Amino acid sequence: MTNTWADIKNADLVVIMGGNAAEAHPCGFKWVTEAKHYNKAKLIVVDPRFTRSAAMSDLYMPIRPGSDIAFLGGVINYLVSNDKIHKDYVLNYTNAAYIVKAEYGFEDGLFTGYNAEKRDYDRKSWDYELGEDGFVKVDPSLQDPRCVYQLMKAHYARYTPEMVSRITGTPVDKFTKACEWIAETAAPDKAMTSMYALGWTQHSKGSQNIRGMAIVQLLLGNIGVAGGGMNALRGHSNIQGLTDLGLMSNLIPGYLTLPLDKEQDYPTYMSTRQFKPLRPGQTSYWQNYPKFFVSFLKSMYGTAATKDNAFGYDWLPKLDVTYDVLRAFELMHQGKINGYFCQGFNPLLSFPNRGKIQAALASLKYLVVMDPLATETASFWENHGVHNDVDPGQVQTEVFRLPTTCFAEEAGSLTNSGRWLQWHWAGATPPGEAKTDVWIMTQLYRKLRELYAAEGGKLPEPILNLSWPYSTPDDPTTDEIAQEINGKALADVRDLKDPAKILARAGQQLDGFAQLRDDGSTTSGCWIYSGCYTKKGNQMARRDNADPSDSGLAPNWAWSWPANRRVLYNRASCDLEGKPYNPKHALIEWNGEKWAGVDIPDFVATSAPEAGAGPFIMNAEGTARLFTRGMMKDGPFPEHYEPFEAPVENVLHPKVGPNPVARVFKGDLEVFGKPDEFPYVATTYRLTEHFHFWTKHALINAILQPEEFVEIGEALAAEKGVKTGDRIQVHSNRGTVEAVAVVTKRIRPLTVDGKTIHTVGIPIHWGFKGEARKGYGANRLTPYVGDANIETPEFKAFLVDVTKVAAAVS
Amino acid sequence: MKQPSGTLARYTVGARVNHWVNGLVLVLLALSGLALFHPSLFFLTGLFGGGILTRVLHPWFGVALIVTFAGLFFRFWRYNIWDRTDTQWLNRIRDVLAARDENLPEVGRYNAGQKLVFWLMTWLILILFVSGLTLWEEQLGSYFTIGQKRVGAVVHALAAVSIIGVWIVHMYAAFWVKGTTSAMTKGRVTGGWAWKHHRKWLREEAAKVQR
Amino acid sequence: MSVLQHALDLKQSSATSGMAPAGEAVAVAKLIDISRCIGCKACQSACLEWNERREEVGVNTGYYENPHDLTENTWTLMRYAEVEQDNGDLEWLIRKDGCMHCADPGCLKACPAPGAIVQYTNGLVDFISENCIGCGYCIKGCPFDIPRLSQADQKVYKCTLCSDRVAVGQGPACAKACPTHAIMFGTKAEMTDWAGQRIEDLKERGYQNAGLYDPPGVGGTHVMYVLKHADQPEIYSNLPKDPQISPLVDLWKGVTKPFALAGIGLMALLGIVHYVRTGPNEVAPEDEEQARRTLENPKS
Amino acid sequence: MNMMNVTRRQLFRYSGTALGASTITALGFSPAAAVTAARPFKLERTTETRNTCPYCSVACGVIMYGKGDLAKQEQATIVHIEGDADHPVNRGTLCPKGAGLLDFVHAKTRLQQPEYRAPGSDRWEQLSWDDAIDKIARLMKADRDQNFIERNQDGQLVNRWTSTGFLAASATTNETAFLTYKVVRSLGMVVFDNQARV
Repeated sequence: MTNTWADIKNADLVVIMGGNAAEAHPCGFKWVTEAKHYNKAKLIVVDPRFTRSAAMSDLYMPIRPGSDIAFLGGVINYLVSNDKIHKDYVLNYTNAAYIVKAEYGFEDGLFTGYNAEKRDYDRKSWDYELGEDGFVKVDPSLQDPRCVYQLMKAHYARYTPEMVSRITGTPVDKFTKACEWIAETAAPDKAMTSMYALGWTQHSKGSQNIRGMAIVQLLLGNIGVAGGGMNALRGHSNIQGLTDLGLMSNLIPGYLTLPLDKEQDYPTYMSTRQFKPLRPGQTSYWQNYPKFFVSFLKSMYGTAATKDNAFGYDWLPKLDVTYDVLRAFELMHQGKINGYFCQGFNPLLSFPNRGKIQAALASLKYLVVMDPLATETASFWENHGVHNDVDPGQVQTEVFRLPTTCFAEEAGSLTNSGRWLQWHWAGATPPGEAKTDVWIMTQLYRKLRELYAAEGGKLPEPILNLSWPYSTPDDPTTDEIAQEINGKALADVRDLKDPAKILARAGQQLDGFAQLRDDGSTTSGCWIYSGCYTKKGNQMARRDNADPSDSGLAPNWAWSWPANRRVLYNRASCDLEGKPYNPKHALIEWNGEKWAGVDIPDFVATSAPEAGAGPFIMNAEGTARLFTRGMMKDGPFPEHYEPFEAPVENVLHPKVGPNPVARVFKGDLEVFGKPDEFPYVATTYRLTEHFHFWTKHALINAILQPEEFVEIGEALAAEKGVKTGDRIQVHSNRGTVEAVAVVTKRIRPLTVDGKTIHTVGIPIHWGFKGEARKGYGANRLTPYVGDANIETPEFKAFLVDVTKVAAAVS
Repeated sequence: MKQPSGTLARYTVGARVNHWVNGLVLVLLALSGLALFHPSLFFLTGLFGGGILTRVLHPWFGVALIVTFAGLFFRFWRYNIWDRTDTQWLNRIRDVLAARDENLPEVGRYNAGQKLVFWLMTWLILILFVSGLTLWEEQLGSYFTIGQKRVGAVVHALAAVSIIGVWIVHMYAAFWVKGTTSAMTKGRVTGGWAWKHHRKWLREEAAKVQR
Repeated sequence: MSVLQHALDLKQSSATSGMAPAGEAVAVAKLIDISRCIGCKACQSACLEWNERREEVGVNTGYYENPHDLTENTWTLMRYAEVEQDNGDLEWLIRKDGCMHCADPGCLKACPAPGAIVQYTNGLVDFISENCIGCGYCIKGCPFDIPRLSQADQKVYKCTLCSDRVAVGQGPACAKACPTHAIMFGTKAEMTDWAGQRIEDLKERGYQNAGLYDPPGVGGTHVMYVLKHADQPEIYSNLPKDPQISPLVDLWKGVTKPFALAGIGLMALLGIVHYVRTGPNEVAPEDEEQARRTLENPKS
Repeated sequence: MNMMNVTRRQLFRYSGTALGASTITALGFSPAAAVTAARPFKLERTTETRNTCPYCSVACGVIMYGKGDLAKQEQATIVHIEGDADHPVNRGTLCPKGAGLLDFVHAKTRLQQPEYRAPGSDRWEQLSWDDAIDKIARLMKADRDQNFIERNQDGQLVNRWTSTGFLAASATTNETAFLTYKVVRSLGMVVFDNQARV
C-alpha cells in the first residue's frame, strides 16, 4: 500500500477492483465503511461476482475475468478525452511532458522490438529522447506528438466505452457512470483510493493491471495524498515483510537485486544501479545504493567483508535466470532439483496444476517441511482416495516434517500491508517439541557450518564467514535479529556535512538509513528497515495509538518503513509551492524552512520547493511514470491481452491474443484449453470464512464453511439442469474438481463480443487435512502460466466445462 | 356362584388394579402437569425430584396413562354405551343432585353420569395425548412446527383443566354416594347400594344368579 | 454512573412474582446496521469462541448459511438473501439472526421454571441454564423462533447478549468483533440516535424507506436493526414485519392460568357446598331389604 | 522495553470508531459493584499478551488471554483471543478467521514432534531433533557439494546452488525471514521464493 489502512477513511471515492476487501480483509474494509459514513464517500466495485464488497457498494458492475486492462484503458481514455485530469499534477509530477524516442511505437498488439522466438522484447526503443545536456527533453505544453501524454492519448483512443463493453461485458451505462464518478476526483481536494489484491496480480499481465490503475490515479493526482493511493492489499500477514527482506530468487533485502552472471565485479554491478538523475535538480535516491548494499554485505559476512574483497561480493550467488516458484517446480518436474524446503507454505495446494506439482514433489530426493500444522504438502505421498490418489510405495522422496511454533508462541515483528512493522510477544508454551523457525534454521546452519569446518566442501567461505553475532549462538533471540536488521555503527558515523558531529558511535544502533555508509563502517540487514530498532529501543513495539490530527496515521504506533513514513510520495500532496492541495487532509507542507506535518515527509526535508526536486525521489526522473520505459517486460503502457485461456479472441488485435511475453514453459503451452471444449470462464478466490489452507484446521472456521463448493449463475445452472446443493464436476484441460454447486444470482452471464459468457467461481480452500471436509482443491484446474514481470500464476481467468454429477458420490 | 350374603361382585381384581394404577398415573400427571403449568404450583416438582425430572417424567406418565386407560377402556366401553334411559336420567339431573332417587329411571351397570365421566375421560386423554406429543420437545420436538406446538399447548392446558374437573366429579361422586368405593377397593357392593343406584343391574345380576 | 451499576439486577424472572423492585438501570441495546454488515460471520465466530460452543462440521447444502439454522451452539447466524430490485440490480441482504432481547419477552412469559429466564433491568434477557428444566416452552413463546433445545443436555440455549461481558462493562463478543462496526452496543438511546444518523445517510444514498427495526409489538427490542428497506423487513430472510407474542401463547400463559386454577377450585368448592347441603347419599336398610328380596326372587 | 503485560486493568475502552463517545465507558461500572450476573467473567486471573493476527496483512492487533505467564517461567496456555481495542487499524475488531484464532492455536493437527517418512513408506516415524537436523544437514551438504556451480559455461564465477530450493513462508516474523535469508544465501541457494504470488 502506498497509504495505510486507516487512511482509507479520508477517501472521497473508493474503487475496489481486482480484489474483494470486504471478504479478504474485513477489518481493513472497516475504513471503507467509515469513509462512507463520515466522508460521504462512494464505493465502486468492479468484479466478475457480486461479492460482499459489491453488497456494500453504491455502484457495482460485472466484468469478465481477465479483461481489467480494457476497463482501465477505457477510464484513461475517458479522462484524457474529456480533459478530466489534475493538470497541475500531471504536468509537474508525472513524465507526461517527456519526449519519447522516435523509434518507439505500437502496432497490432505489439510494441516495437518484439522477438517471437524468444517471446521477449528488445526494449531499447522504449525510452526518452535525451538532450545534449544529458537530461530528458520535455514539452510542457503537452502538445508534442512524441510526448508521453500524446502517446498515451493515442494508445488508449481505441478503448471507447463501446469497445470496453465489448471486451469486458460491462454495460456501457454503468461504465460511463463509473468514469464520471472517478473523474470527479481529479479535483485537487478530492481523492480516490484503489484497493486491489490478487484479483489483479494473478493474471498473465498482472503487473500491467496495476499499472493501468496507477496511470488513472496519476492522471487524477491521487498518489501521495491522504485518502488516495494504490493500495495493494497483501494476502498474508508478513508477505510484505518477506518481500521487503528479499526472500525471493533475485532479491537482496530492501529491493536491492542479486548480481547477474555478467556482473562479475562490484563496479560493474553498481554501474547499472546508481541511477543518474534524468532531469535537473532531482534527488534520485538510488544514488545511495552502495551504502545500502555494503551495509547489507557487512551484516552478512561481518569482519570477513572488507574493502579488499569487495565486502564478499564474490560470495553472493550470481543469477542466470530468476528461479521463482513456477521455474522451481518446472525444474523439479524435470528432475533437476533434489532437495526442497517448505517453511510454512503449502505448495501442493497453492500452485497451479496440482498434477504437475504432485509429480514434481515426487521427483525430489528429499523434502523438508517446517510448519505448525500438518500440511498437504508434507503428506503429498499419502493416499486419500479421490482427494489425493497416490501410491506411497511409488514415491521415493524422503520427507521431514518439523513442528514449528505459531504466532502465539513466538516473539517478533510482522510487516502489514501498510508497511507497519508491529512487534508481538509470545504468550504460550509451544505444543510438544515444536520449535521456532529461528531455532530450526540456526540448528541447520550450525550443523552445516560444523560439517564444512570439519570436512571442507564446495565454497565453504560464505558459510564459515557468515556473521553470527548472537549472544547464544545456538539460540538467537528475535530481539537480537531485529537489531541486526536495523543495523549499527561499526565505527563512529559522522555527519557528512559536518564531520565534527558524530551521529552514532561505534557499536551503537543506527537511527535510520541516512546514517548508512558505503565504506564498511555500518551494517544493516535491510536498509529500508533501518530505524526499526534504534538507540531508543524497539520502535516496532511502540503502542501509542494517539492520532491527534485524526488522519488515521497513528504515527507512534509501531513503526512504518521507510523512516516511519505512513503515506508514500506525500510530497505530491502539495502543489509546486509546497501548499497542500487539500488543506482538509493535509499530510505535510513547506513551512518556509522545511517540510513538516502529520507525516514524515517523503522528501529531503530541507529541500525548498524552488529547488525543483520532484516528489518521486526514488525515480531518476523525480516524477512518476505514465510511460515506464523499459522497466516492464511487456510494454511501457498497459495493453489489453486476453488470458491464455479465453472464451473470445482479442478483438483489439486478433493476431496477438494473450500477453506475448508472459511466463510459459514448454509443455504447459500445450495444455491450455480451448473454448469449444471448455466454454466457461473460471476464476478462483478466497472465502471470508477461511484463510487459504490454514483455517480448515481451525474447528470454528470449518463449522462456518465446512465443504468445498463451486458457484454458478442461475442461467448456467438452468442450462445444466443443476439445482443448488447438487454435486457438479468442473473440468479444465488439467484436471477435475467435484463439489457442491451453489447456484446464485450473484454471478450473471455477460455478453462479450456478442457471445454469452458464463463465469464459474471456484473457492480455493479445500484439501485433505484438517477439520473441514476433504475436497479436491481448485489448483487441479488452474493453468501453469505466469505474469511477464513477476511470474504470478494466472489463477483468476481460465476455461472450464461443467457437468452435473448424476448420483451422489461419497 | 358363591357369594357373601347380600353383596354383589362389581369389579374383578384385574379391573381394580388397572383402575388404581390408572388413577395413580392420572394423579401423577395432574401434579406434574400442574407444576409445569402454573408458577405457584412449581413447588410440586419437588415431588418428582425437581423440575428437570418432572419435565422428563410427565410425558412418560402420559404414555403410561394411555396404556392403562386402554385397559380400562376395553374392559368397560360396552357398558358405557348410551341409551334412552341415560337421557332421561340426565334430564332429571336436579333429582340426581338432590338424591331424589325415586324420581329417576332404573339404572343399569352405569348411570349417565358415570358414562359421561367415562367418555370425557376417553376423549380428553386422547386429546391430551395427541397435544402432549406436540409438546414433547425431548423426543419429538423436530416433528412439529412452532405454530402446531402453540396450538398444542393451549389445547393441552384446556384439556388438562377439563380432565381435572372430570376427575373431581368422579371423586366427589364416589365420596358422596356412600358404599361406592368398596366396589373398587373390595370389588363388591352391597345389594342395597345396587338397589338404590343400579337397580336394573341388580335385577340382571339376580337373574344371572337364579340361573 | 451509580444508576448504571444495577444493570444486571433482575427486572423479571420466569415463573416468579412479587420480585423486590430492582434499582433503575439505563436500557442497553445492540444495534445491527445491515447496511454496513458484510456478512463475514465474525460475529458467529466470536460467539462460538467466547461462549465455548462448537458444532459438528456440517455440509454445504448449496447456501452460504452454515450451520443451516440456529442451534443450541450457534446463537447467532448470518442469513443471506439475494434480492433483485425493480431495476434489475441485485442486493445481497445479509442479516445477523439471533435473540432480539424483547422488552416483553415471550420466552420468559412462557417459561414455567422459576429463574430459568431472567430479564435484567438493562433489558437483557438471559437463560440461566441451571434453572432450565428443558421443557421448551420458551421455544413456543418466542415470536422470532430463536431458542434451541440441546439434545445433549436437554436445556435450551440462545444468545445471552454476553451478559457476563456486559456485567464487567464490555460489549458483547459479536459487537466487539464486528469488523465494520455494523454491530454496535450501548444505551438504547444512543443506539437509536446513531441509527438515526445511519438512516439519514442511507436516505441520502437513495434508500427512501430506510428505517429502524424496533418492533413495538414486543415492547421494542434490545437488539435493533437498521434496514435499507424497513418497509419490507420480510425480505431480510423473513424478519417478521410486526412480531408479537402469539395470541395462543397469551391465551395459554395469560387467562388460562388463573381461570384454570379458579375452575378447579370452583369444582372442588361446588362439591363441598353440595355435600353440606345434600348430605351423604346413603343406602337405607330398606334398600338392603329390597335387594335381598330381589336377589332371592329376581322376578319379583 | 517490555510491553508484554500492558497494564490494562482499567476497564476496556470500547473504541467503536463510529461512536465518538464510548458507550461502554458510560456503562463502565466497576467489577466490584454488586451485580447479579449469572455468569462469571472468565478472563479474571488470566495473563494478557499482545500479539498480531497471523492471517492477512491488515495485521489486526489481538490480545491473548492465557493461563500461566511465560514471563514468570510458567507453562502457559491460551484460553481466549480477542481484538486489541487500542489498535488503530482494527480497533478491537476481528474477522471470522481472527475471531477463531484460538482453534488454530489448539488445532488437533498441530505438529508435536519431528517426523520422518522413508522412501516408499506409507507412514511417519518419529525422530529426535538431533537426528532430524543431522540427516537434513547431511542431505544438504551431499547435494551442495555435488551440484554447486562455481563457474558457468562461460567461465564466469557464479557460486550458485540450484539443485536444492527453499520456499519461505508468509507468516513468519521478519526476524525468522532475515535469519533464513542469511542461511540460504550463505549456501549460495538461488531457488528461493516466498508466498507473495499466491
